[in-house]
Amino acid sequence: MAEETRLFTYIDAINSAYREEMQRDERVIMFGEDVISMQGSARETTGIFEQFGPDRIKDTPIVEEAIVGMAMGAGMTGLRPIGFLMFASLMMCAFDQVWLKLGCNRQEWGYRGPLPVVLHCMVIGGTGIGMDHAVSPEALLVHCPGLKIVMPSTAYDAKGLMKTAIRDDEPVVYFSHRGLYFGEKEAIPSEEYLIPFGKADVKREGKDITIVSYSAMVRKVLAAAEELGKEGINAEVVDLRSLVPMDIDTVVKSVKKTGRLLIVHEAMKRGGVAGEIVFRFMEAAPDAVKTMKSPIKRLAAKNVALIRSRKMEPLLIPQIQDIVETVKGMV
Amino acid sequence: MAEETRLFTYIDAINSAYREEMQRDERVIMFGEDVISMQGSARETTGIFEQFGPDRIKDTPIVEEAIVGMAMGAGMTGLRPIGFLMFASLMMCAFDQVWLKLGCNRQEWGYRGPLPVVLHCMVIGGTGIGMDHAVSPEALLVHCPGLKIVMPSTAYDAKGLMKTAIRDDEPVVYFSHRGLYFGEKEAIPSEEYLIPFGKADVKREGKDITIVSYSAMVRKVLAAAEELGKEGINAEVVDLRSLVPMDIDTVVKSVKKTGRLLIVHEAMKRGGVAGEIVFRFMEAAPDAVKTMKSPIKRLAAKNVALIRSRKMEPLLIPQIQDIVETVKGMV
Amino acid sequence: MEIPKEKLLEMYRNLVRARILSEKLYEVFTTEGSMMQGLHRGLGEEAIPVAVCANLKKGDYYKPSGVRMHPYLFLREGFTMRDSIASECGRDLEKVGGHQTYVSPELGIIGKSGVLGEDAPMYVGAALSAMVRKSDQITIYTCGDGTANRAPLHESMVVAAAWKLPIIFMIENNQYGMGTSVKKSYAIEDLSDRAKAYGFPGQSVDGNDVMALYEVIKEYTERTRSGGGPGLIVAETYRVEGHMVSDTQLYRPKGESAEWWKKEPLARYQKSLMDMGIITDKDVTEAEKEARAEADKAGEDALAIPFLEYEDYIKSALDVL
Amino acid sequence: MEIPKEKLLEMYRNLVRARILSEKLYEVFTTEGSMMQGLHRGLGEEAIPVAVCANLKKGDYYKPSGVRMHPYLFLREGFTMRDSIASECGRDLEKVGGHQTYVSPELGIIGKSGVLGEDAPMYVGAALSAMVRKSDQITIYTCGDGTANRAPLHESMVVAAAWKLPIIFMIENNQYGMGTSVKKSYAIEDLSDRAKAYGFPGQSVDGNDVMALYEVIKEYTERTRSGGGPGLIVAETYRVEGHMVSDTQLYRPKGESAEWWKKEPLARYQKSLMDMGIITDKDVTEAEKEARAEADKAGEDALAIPFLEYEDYIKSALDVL
Ligand SMILES: Cc1ncc(C[n+]2csc(CCOP(=O)(O)OP(=O)(O)O)c2C)c(N)n1
Ligand SMILES: Cc1ncc(C[n+]2csc(CCOP(=O)(O)OP(=O)(O)O)c2C)c(N)n1
Ligand SMILES: [Mg+2]
Ligand SMILES: [Mg+2]
Repeated sequence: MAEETRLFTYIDAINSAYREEMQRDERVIMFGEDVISMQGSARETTGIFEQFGPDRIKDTPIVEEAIVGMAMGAGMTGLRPIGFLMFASLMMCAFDQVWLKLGCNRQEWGYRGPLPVVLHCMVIGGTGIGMDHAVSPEALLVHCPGLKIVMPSTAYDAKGLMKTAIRDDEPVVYFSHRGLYFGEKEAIPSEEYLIPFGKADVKREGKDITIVSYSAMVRKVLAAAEELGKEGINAEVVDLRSLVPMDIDTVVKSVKKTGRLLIVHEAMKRGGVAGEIVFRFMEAAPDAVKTMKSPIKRLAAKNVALIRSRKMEPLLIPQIQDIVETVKGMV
Repeated sequence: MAEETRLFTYIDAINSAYREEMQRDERVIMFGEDVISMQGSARETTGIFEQFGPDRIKDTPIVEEAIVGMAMGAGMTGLRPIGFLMFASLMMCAFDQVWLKLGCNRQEWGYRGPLPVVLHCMVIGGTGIGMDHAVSPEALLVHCPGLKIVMPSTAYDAKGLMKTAIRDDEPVVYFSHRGLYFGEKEAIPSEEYLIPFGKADVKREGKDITIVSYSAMVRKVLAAAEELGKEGINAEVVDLRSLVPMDIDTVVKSVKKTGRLLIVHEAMKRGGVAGEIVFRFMEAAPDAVKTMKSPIKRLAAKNVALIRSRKMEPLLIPQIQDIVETVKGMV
Repeated sequence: MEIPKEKLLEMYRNLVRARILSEKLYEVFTTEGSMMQGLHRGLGEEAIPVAVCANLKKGDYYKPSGVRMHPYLFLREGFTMRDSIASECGRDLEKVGGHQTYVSPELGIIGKSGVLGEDAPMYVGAALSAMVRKSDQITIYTCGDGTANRAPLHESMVVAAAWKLPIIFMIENNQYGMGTSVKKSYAIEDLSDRAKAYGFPGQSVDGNDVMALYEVIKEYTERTRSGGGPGLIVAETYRVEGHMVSDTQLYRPKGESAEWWKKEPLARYQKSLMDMGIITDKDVTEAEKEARAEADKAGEDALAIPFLEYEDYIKSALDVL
Repeated sequence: MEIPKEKLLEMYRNLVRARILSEKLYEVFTTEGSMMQGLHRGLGEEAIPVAVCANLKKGDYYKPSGVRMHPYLFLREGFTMRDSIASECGRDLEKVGGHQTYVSPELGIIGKSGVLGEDAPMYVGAALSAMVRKSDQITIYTCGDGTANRAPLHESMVVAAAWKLPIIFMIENNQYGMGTSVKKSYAIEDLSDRAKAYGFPGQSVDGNDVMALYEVIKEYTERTRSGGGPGLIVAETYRVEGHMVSDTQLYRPKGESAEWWKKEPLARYQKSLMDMGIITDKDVTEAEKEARAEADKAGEDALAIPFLEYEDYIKSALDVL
């Protein structure tokens, strides 16, 4: 299907990155809960078992700590594992494994060898499933020394960044977003391509305000920008794509042009990534704040838990209209 | 000993808060690894078993997840438990329990009843014990919706804040710092006192720069301030004492006076609490940045894991001299 | 053991009510605007909560198995079918003083975790609390076969055993965790062997046989209540439907589900009671009619409950900033 | 089983070397400027790594018990006493291309976690990797009795059992986890009962008896290497010293330690070998002399190793910003 038309949904794109890389390098293996029996959380792994067989993909029991730890151990002993966690929230059950083992121990031990591990987790805010499933935990990992954090917003980016992640010799946490999985199809090059980490992408050019975002929020920001455009406000939208490493130069360049900065993320406001972005911005351009046309702002989920309610949960996360109004308050 | 002279070390102060509150309210119980057999990590629980007996204090097996989860369950069913984790890093093994259960579930479920749980953990950066033990994870918890976070820097504060924590009907994470445990003794009132959360304390007045910090770093900042004082630079030192709730007003007031802001913490720089502090500051005083005498700065641990080395680890964490130099670069 | 006739009848009525709730939940799920958060129902597994509730005293703590068994809490004193439906639909649930998930320590439920198994240590804490308070409350914590492999279950059993806490762990073995068969996730045949690792008694029982379940649970709860410490009961049953509505169930051998459905608890129990001369056709019709009426009313009442208002939630969630 | 004479002699020499390292570590710890990070030593528990190493092949993965047994890795091919001392003192350790903790996948060690037990899943991953790579490498993961209660051990055993991975879990039961006696943290007498929960073989053995240990480990490693899946060995020993130097040991019954010291492995093994006519007094004196010389040289060499330079660490740690 996807193969013929070269039109890919976000999830097609990830699946195709998986396959290309597993084809290319037989050391790439993957495991997680129901990756065979149910093709992952939402068909991420469709066809992998059929194509690569039981040595290369495995269903685990429900053991998140073991999934992450095994990926680390297999990564140190000659393989290039992809550990799959259905929900990003499940990382909380394996947090020592993710944060202290995968993230810190290599540095703490002084080990210089490769640690080619990808953790792929799905974020799923906005469907009413509640904090236990829907938390978007990237801020916690940005504070970890040795992890790269990737959060794509389009099918094109999703594929190119996943391929880069699998080829990286250091641990990468890759967050896909359920809200993007089955969105509009995108044309994707039929030739192989990779997208490097640490290169933000200007998803829309504008002159009145810079809106920095990543993952599913980029889509909302773009929709808001369209609406604002109709009212003559021209927003520039910077998609960070990877949070570690973070491309602050692109942000600085954009803000120097627009004179305004709004940061938007789905995760809770207090202690969220916006704080790091703004500090990086001020460190990179210490004088810029003095000449800005309006105070820097952030828009993020309310400082409460996402409630398990289809009615309430979406209200807690920034929506297109919130972005529009915040921007209007700034220009 | 302490009782007679009314001179308390930091750890005496915590121990005395424990005892007073356990005396006052028989629903207060505590458990953790070796809290009886070895009196905690470093004598936090001395004498508690002798005074209150086996129903009120219990040694657990090595089961961090269970310690936190049990505290939550006991807290919902009529008791007021203190769960003791030897090292703050051990929270990583119980992270779902701390973050999603204790922090989020109450809100997620809509449960309105009391959840009077104190988690007491020791931070121990700077001794060369490495990231696996010495991580200071407060930034991770500040991003959690339903937890209060307390990090005292003096014996006086340690006692008053612990008593408040034990009487609070919501979950509180209390981080003591090993580097302060056996420091100089302080005179502490013999009458009972409590210190409310969300009230920063100006530990030193000054007019040239505001240095915001908390926990053990406050001591280093004060030492640096003394040194700077000799060179005619007068630093005001704001000790936040609790990070959630955070008293940003005191910070704003101070910065409005000094025109400069430096934030210092022991935890790693990237994604650390400084980002939240600065954003709160800008939200509370949006125009202040324009008139500041120098760009806002942060000083924190290097963006690498603390290495298990008595020689190297201290170099990765801000030292008095680093603070002095950073301030000199700002004024 | 001779089970008193009133107990048998009580369980019968409850099993009918539980089954009819299973059906009702599907109806509600497919009702436009119900806002039900997914449908993972316990069709065919209802005998387990029925037999547990028949052994509980007021104040005991009980958590049914994680994903699909929560609604059957209405079988306990203080709860209603309406609460169950309202909870599944995210409606304002006065039981928790606000909304949503059953939480009511006085009524013996202290919440459930969406991250499966993470609620086990909480229930161990409730058991500890009962012991410290010198109350005779016991705790029954249930999880699925898939969840039973998880870390917090282990640590929970470790402490419960070490401290001889008044808690019974139950595994509802419905043979699958999502698409993964127990045969793949365990190298043991009898899941109650897990108890041997901790040093408390363990036993497997036919989870579709109300009377067998009742007897084992009675034995275990009595021992635990009189200071005998923890136990593990494994109830063997079967998830006759997919994990959730969208589940294509390709992982499942053809016919397996139909084979198991022949052993579903309601028909079997009904037949036993008839053979024993305890109920008649008329009783059956009546029980069903009553339960149906109860469920219909419960559905209507539940969907009439307003959602929590946004501002109320924010306020009540105590936004500390 | 008849243990070949060379094996017996190899283990004897290694046990002497291990014991002398135990002593050396104390010396180094009390040497000004050594910068040793605490002292948790394995005095009296040395038979376990000796018997394990006598059964390992090159390339096998092996992690000795968590807190105190890491230095005895020098018994493996590719490592030296100097490495052990250097590692404990945070010196630049070329084995890991930089400093500090033994990590060298080619030599069969992939690190250890300061958060006890969290390294178990990694070693399961190494076992998985060997299986996927169709290598005959096996893995032996050891932890203490205290650590064995932790969550990651459980999940590790769950997967290892489900996938029949080539890994042997060992519990070094030295009767205490810090100040907490196994009698308080377990409700089972024989810790090898844990294996029953997972469905692989388990066995306890006198951990101060080199020959008994050797035989059990041989049986288990052979089964595992030939595709028999995981196993659990519990080695019963005793922590004769405090958990660390500052430990007041008030939790410990008076005389308990002295009683156990009578059973310490070296004197026992020496006597057995003498009774068997395999060694003489002269062999003993020589083995001790040689080991002492090795340890002294190792100590000097280790402390002569420079610390990693700050800039090198920062650079090598790949500060991504
Ligand atoms: C810790 C965790 N891992 C994975 C999931 C996703 N998940 C939801 S239900 C389920 C299967 C649970 O199986 P089981 O415990 O047997 O319960 P059952 O669905 O059979 O009632 C899984 C894996 C989750 N919610 N929590
Ligand atoms: C997860 C975790 N909990 C607690 C500690 C603190 N701690 C260090 S050693 C120790 C005791 C370990 O006992 P055991 O596993 O029996 O090993 P032994 O010291 O007896 O060799 C504890 C509790 C830790 N390092 N990690
Ligand atoms: Mg199941
Ligand atoms: Mg021990």
